[in-house]
Amino acid sequence: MKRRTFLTALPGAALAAPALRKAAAQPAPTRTETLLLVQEYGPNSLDMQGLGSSQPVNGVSLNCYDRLVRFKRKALPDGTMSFDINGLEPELAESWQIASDGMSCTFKLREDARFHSKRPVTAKDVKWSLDRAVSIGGFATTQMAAGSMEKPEQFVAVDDKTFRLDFARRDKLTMPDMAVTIPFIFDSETAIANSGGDPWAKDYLKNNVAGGGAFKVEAWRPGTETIYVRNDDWKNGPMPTLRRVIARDIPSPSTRRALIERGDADISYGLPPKDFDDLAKGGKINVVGVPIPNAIWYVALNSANPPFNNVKLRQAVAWAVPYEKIMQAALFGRGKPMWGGSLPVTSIAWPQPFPYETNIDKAKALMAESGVAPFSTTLLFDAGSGTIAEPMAVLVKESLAQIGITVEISKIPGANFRGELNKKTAPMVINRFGGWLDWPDYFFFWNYHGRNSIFNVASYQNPGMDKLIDAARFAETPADYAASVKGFLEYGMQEVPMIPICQPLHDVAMQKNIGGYQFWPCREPDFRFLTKA
Amino acid sequence: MEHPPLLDVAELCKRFPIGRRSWRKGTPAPMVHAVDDVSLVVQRGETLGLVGESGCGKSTLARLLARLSDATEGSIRFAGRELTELPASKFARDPDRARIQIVFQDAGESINPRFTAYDAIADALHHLKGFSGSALRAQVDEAAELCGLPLALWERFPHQLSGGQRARVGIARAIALRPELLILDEPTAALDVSVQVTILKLLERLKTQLGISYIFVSHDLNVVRLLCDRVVVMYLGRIVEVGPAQAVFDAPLHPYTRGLVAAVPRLDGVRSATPRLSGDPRSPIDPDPNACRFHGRCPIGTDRCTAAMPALRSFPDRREVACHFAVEG
Amino acid sequence: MAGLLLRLAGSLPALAAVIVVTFVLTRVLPGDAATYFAGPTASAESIAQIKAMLGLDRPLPEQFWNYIVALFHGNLGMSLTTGQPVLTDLAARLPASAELTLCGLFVAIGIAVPLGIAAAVRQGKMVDHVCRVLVTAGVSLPVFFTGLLLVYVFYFRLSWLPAPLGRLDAFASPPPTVTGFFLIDAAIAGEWETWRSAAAQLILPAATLGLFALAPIARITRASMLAVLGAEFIRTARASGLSGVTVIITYALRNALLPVITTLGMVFSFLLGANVLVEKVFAWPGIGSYAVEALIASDGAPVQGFVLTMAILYVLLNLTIDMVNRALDPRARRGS
Amino acid sequence: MKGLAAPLRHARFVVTENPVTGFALALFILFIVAAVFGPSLAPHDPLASNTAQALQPPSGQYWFGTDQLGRDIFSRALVAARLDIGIAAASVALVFAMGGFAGLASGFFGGWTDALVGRLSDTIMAFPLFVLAMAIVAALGNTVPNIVLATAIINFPLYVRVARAETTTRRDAGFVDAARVAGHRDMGVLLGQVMPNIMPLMVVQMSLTMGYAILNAAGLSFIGLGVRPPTPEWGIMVAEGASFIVSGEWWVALFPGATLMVAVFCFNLLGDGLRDIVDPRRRT
Amino acid sequence: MMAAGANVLAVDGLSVAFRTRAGTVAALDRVSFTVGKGETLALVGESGSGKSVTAYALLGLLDAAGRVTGGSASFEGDDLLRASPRELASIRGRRVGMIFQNPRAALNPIRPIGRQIADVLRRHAGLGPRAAKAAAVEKLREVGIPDPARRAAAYPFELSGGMCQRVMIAIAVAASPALLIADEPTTGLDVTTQAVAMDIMARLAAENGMGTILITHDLALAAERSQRIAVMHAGHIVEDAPTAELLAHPRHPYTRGLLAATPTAAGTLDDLHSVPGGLPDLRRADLPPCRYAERCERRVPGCDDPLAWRELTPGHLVACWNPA
Repeated sequence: MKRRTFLTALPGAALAAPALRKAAAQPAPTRTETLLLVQEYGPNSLDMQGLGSSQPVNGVSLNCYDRLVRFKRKALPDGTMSFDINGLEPELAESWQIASDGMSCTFKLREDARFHSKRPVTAKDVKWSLDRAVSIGGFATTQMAAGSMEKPEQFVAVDDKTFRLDFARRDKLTMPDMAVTIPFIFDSETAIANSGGDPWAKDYLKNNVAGGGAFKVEAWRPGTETIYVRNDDWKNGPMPTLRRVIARDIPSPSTRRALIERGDADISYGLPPKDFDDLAKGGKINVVGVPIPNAIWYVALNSANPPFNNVKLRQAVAWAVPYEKIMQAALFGRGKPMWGGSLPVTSIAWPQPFPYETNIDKAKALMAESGVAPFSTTLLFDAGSGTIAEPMAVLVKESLAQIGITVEISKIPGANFRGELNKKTAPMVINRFGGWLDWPDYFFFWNYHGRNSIFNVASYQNPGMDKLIDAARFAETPADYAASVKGFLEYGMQEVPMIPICQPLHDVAMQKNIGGYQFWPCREPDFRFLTKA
Repeated sequence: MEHPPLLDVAELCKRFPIGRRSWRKGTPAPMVHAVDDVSLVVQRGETLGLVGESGCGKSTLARLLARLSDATEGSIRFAGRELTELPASKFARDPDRARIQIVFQDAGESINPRFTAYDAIADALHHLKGFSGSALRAQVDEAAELCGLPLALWERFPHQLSGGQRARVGIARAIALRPELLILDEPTAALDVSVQVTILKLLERLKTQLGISYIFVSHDLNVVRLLCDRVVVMYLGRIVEVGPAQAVFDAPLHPYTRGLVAAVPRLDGVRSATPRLSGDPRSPIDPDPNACRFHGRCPIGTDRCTAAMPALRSFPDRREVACHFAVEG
Repeated sequence: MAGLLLRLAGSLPALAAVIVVTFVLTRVLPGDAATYFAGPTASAESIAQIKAMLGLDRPLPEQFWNYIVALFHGNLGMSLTTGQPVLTDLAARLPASAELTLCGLFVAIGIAVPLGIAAAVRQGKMVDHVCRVLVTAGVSLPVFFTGLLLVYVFYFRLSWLPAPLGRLDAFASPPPTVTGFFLIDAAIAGEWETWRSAAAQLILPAATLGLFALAPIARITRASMLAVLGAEFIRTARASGLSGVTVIITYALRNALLPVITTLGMVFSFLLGANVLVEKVFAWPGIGSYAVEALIASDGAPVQGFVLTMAILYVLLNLTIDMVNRALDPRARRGS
Repeated sequence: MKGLAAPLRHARFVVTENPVTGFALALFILFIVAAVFGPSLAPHDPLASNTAQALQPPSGQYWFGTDQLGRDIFSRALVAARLDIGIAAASVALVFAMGGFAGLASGFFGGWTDALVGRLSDTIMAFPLFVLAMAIVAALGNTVPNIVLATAIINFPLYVRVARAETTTRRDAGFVDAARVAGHRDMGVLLGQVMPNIMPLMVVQMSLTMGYAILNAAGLSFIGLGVRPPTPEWGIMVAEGASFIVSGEWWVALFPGATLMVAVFCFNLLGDGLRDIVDPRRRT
Repeated sequence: MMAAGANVLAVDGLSVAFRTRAGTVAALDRVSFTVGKGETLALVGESGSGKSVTAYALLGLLDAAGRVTGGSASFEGDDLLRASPRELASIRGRRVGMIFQNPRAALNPIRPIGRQIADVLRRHAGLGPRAAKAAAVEKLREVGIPDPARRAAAYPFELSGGMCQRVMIAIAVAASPALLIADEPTTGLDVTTQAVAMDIMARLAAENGMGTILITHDLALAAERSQRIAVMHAGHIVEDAPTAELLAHPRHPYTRGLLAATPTAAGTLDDLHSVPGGLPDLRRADLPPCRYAERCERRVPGCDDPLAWRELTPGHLVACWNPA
């Protein structure tokens, strides 16, 4: 039995790679047309809408599928290409028009858009894909809902090339949400034909790409590598110069560093900050660090339970955190400081520094004021982010000892971490949050709102704050919006259920001959723009 | 008129299974018949010799009689008491344990390497007789003196003792308990001749001095003859001949005994004219119950020997022989 | 043959126990796979949905029963980390682990057996002491540390060997699958470039494993050679004037090999365990790293599948050793 | 008195005859001193961070250099001896008690006791041992007692095997029979006669498995299932330092790794030497 | 009795020392004897007397701690003690055969017995594999193994002890050596088997005119099977005489003691006497010239003089200053 399953199972896993390889009629991609990318781990599925898809699946969505629209690209001060959350440009849609009542948007599809199967892209495919996103459950549905896309009835295929999106409500997030990696367009006929009766063809799409993006998946060996080849018929943007991309999963960060440093890999993702710092200083490698929009490293204090339900105590902790040391020893400068700000709030920019810095005397004084006697507590962090969180935790522990708080550090394996957060009992947690849609109200909604999402790690409850957040989300005028934002920012700074440390940089290291780096909210590499000289 | 015997063994059998029971047909596992239908008596004050070649079952029998293992069938009556009813594991704490003792073949190996000579002798006394302190010391002292063990050796470990000294420790350990029956399993096999004599003389002296009965197991006929009153000759688990030692060796009646005696080298260099026993014993595994075990090696065997197992027959001079063709000689 | 079947039957209880223990262990693993895979923004309903999909909402005995039933259908469940059926993953990754482990074992045997023989033949001499220290040092090296060090020295500093990218360098493609062993498959296909790449990638991890396996093999070889060289039949062979080579190889070594082979079995299963760490360091796409990732992610099915695979391997391994022993030792063949 | 003198003389002979063993013994004493007095001998506070002095190469002030947080690696490696050797010693003691007795009983009584212990051993052996240890620690939580337990469990079959083999060869020894006729019952024979005789070999076994236990605990830490930070522990220190090897701060991983290696090396050599003392012919 | 001058082996002044942890053991001291063509010399002594060491020293089989410190052993024109390892290897098995006690352990347990004999034949008789195989079967027949062709494929564990000893004999005499050394060939065998094995050895020795050194602790066996007996005690040969002469007129006190201690087919326990005392510690630096002196009842002041071997009657040598 062993032998038989062995023989039948293997070709499936390799996705008939050898056959493809042999069949290549064109001259094989040269080394300069081939990109070698090393990352910690690769996709666990090819379907970003599917349940339980991992972070790298976003990359498959980005490169192998198209959306109707994409974010406008804009250069950061240092020249790095990032995106404009407020601007969209065509991808599959060649144009779109918001209705005069502001409650729908009509998209015109490109005439020449084709799927990998050579089928033309139709509005029916678009509807099927978006219906799927709001119906399939899990992260995809949640993300669609964040843009107020909740029901299939909102998606209308007007004719073959015309598609209409009906808004559920006026939500500034709806249009930007069309550009993230969830609402991508499937070749619905291919998907249904292979679905085996499942209305959303989950199994088939998990293992196969049925789209029309700039790249196809040539081979996918989960846990080992993913190989992409260019779709030479792609029409929805400038033709990529890379013809082949090999994305290797290399769990060891030092190996990834070695590979990039020695020129064996073209791009390396996910190195420890120390390595990015070294490589940046070394000068032989390009390191691009983009401050991750709407993201923060923070220490959350459980405000629902003693002892941290005491504001003075929380403030004392905020004054005791060794910000500079953490920045130096844990982050090696790869972040923007979130301390040393001031009250009252004058800007609605987010993230912005909180009005604290390291001052043990102040901390001691506040500790005394709080009336809390010296105590012991536990500080949790995700083992998966241990490279940064662990030194951070050790430094926090050391510092808090000075004001009479004994901290025990608990390193929680990734799988347990969310479970621990869900319990809402952890007294202190080091965590990082990043929101795709870059608005402060979006951040505060997830992290401070009284509906107590998993990300409200501090279990912070404040009806006043909730009101301000809700007001900001659906604010009609910029002035109302700014007032609400300033309001909840001030709450956050005074009450400090979470103490921000820094806004992390999203770092990528690449060889000097690699160009065209593009930063997206999903933070996965976009091979369509990358170039290799 | 004979006294009631000290030990009366009847139809004793010991069979070991080898390998596993076959799970195909439910056939029973093959059995080694180590001791087969052995009956013998030992009178008080008597020394009974047990001779035979390796694998004949004499050591197994010795262990059965010493109550170190349980018989498959048969009875062992010791001083009128049936011992087979009590499993060997229970017998360890029985009051009669002290009355039946054994001296092992390899004296060096039979002393716990972590025990001194004193410990080795005292252990049994302490356990079975409950002696301790100075009383224990006195008892050990007495036993050691009886066996000619000087005080200087008491604190030595077995590997620091010579072969003869170890043998003395082994004997002292057994006789310290004042047993009535002492089983001697090849007590001198590992010793040089020059030492062997002293041990044999020691055993002879102890026997008369303490009134012990011996069962003396040996393959050395010359030694058996020196010490034993009567002798039992075994072949492949069965007794083939019994009789007074001198008579059996001088005029063996069973063809096996004849061959055995003839094969013993003699100091006078005279070689016996009796033909050699060639070949090897048969397998002890599930032997044919209707054939003489010696058949095939026997110089005088006939078809009759494969048809009927010869039983022990009585001959004059309290002799018994298990051979169809044995005649008074 | 019947004997082999009997042995196979004899290992069934252990296999059953392994299944039960693994099941229990994976169920008491803290952490909630459903929460983990529901994604960061999941609502309570979507978590419950995933729980139901994974069957985690059922009572334990029922889960166990379902697991057993699936097992008998050859279904080991789905891996949540790779998103593939566990069986597919294992089938794809087992050859990688096996190739690495076997290479490590061959490296170790190639060094340890001659070393052990030399140490035994020249007992108490220089080579004996060198053997002892070397071998003890080998087993004292934590494999994860050795691996890192070797990579640092031979790849990063000296660049004698290629980057630890897994089984092949980035630009080579795997050969057509026949056995799953790249060295063999590449040779069959005649793709020597691929073969060279696979071999180069194997050197460091195989050396790491080999270094670790050196000690037990060399020790047992030495001890068993010493025992055999002291045996009386060797004295007979010498007294018969047989040549030194005949005495040491034909007479001594063949006898000494019996315990060595038994030890090899233990070492092999030991190495399969050490693989877990080595694969992690060398990005080796084997079942060891697969299991570790799954264990950290509370992903039960791959862990169960991995352990079961290893247990079956272990049983088969012991069977093989039995057979080899039978072939070498007439006593095992004809006795009992 | 006399009983002790001979082994001591023998021991002295082995140590002087074999300089390697003498060397191992000296190392062993060093490690024991580190384990007992480590915290008071450490030149720096092993827990105190000093980010200004982070990642300093070895120097007169920091013999082994400093780590990412500027902690003194020498002090940390020194203090870690207590924890690492402690975990190893505790697990070895535990498995010695469990496995030793199980093997003793199984070898002595045979029959179903043997079958039961054998099956248990088989089951454990059928697991890839390190993964089993990982699973146990992951399931029960990464605390020191659980690491000890896991390490003990995976060593169980080894101890059973040794104890069983030694017992089987002694079960039919003359002195066991002698003890029986001296009135000892099975348990008495087992504990009073057989056990003391297999003790020396078991002690050797303990010394040899100490090294393996240290490696195992360090391996668990390396994977991230070990003791909690910032407690100094060799495996964690290597894991922390691993990412610095490639960037040139080799000392962060090298020194703890080397310390770990030397400790294991020392226990292994010592085990070898002890075996020479216990039984010169059985050196394997 | 054989004609003088037809010696196969003449050992003269053989001394052997062992280096041990506790000091140097003077295991053999000036051992001298001769073995004539076709003659059987019995080396008799108790354990520790140096009989086996003598044999091993002659064939260069001493373990690493042992060293020949003096003497010569002239064997058919070669000095065994000075031969190179290469020469020795070509002498062993071809010109000198050796038989050991405990025959089953002395045979390779995992090699068919026929192959083991064939190995010797291929090495020494220059036979090819096939011829050696056939010759091995023939050798098995010669030592009286029934059905030799089938038994050639058997392994030692499938044969009885007696059979194994016959195989040993076949190996030892395979190359028709001039000298056979039998080291306690019957120890561990049953008397009946022992007699058969000794018969075979005697027959083969007679057929080939082979000299034999029979090493045994059993005086009776020596009495029955040898022409000469050399009695050893603590590394010395104390008495060397034709067998009948030695048994009838033992002159050395130790020989007499040994005889007095040996049980016979007649007589009682009272007739037997043990030899007093034990072997001296051969590691001692102050060993007396006569190593029996300290346990000797016939000790005289002259015993402190250097030991000398005296020929009391022709062919009867004794190392004693006060022989009986």
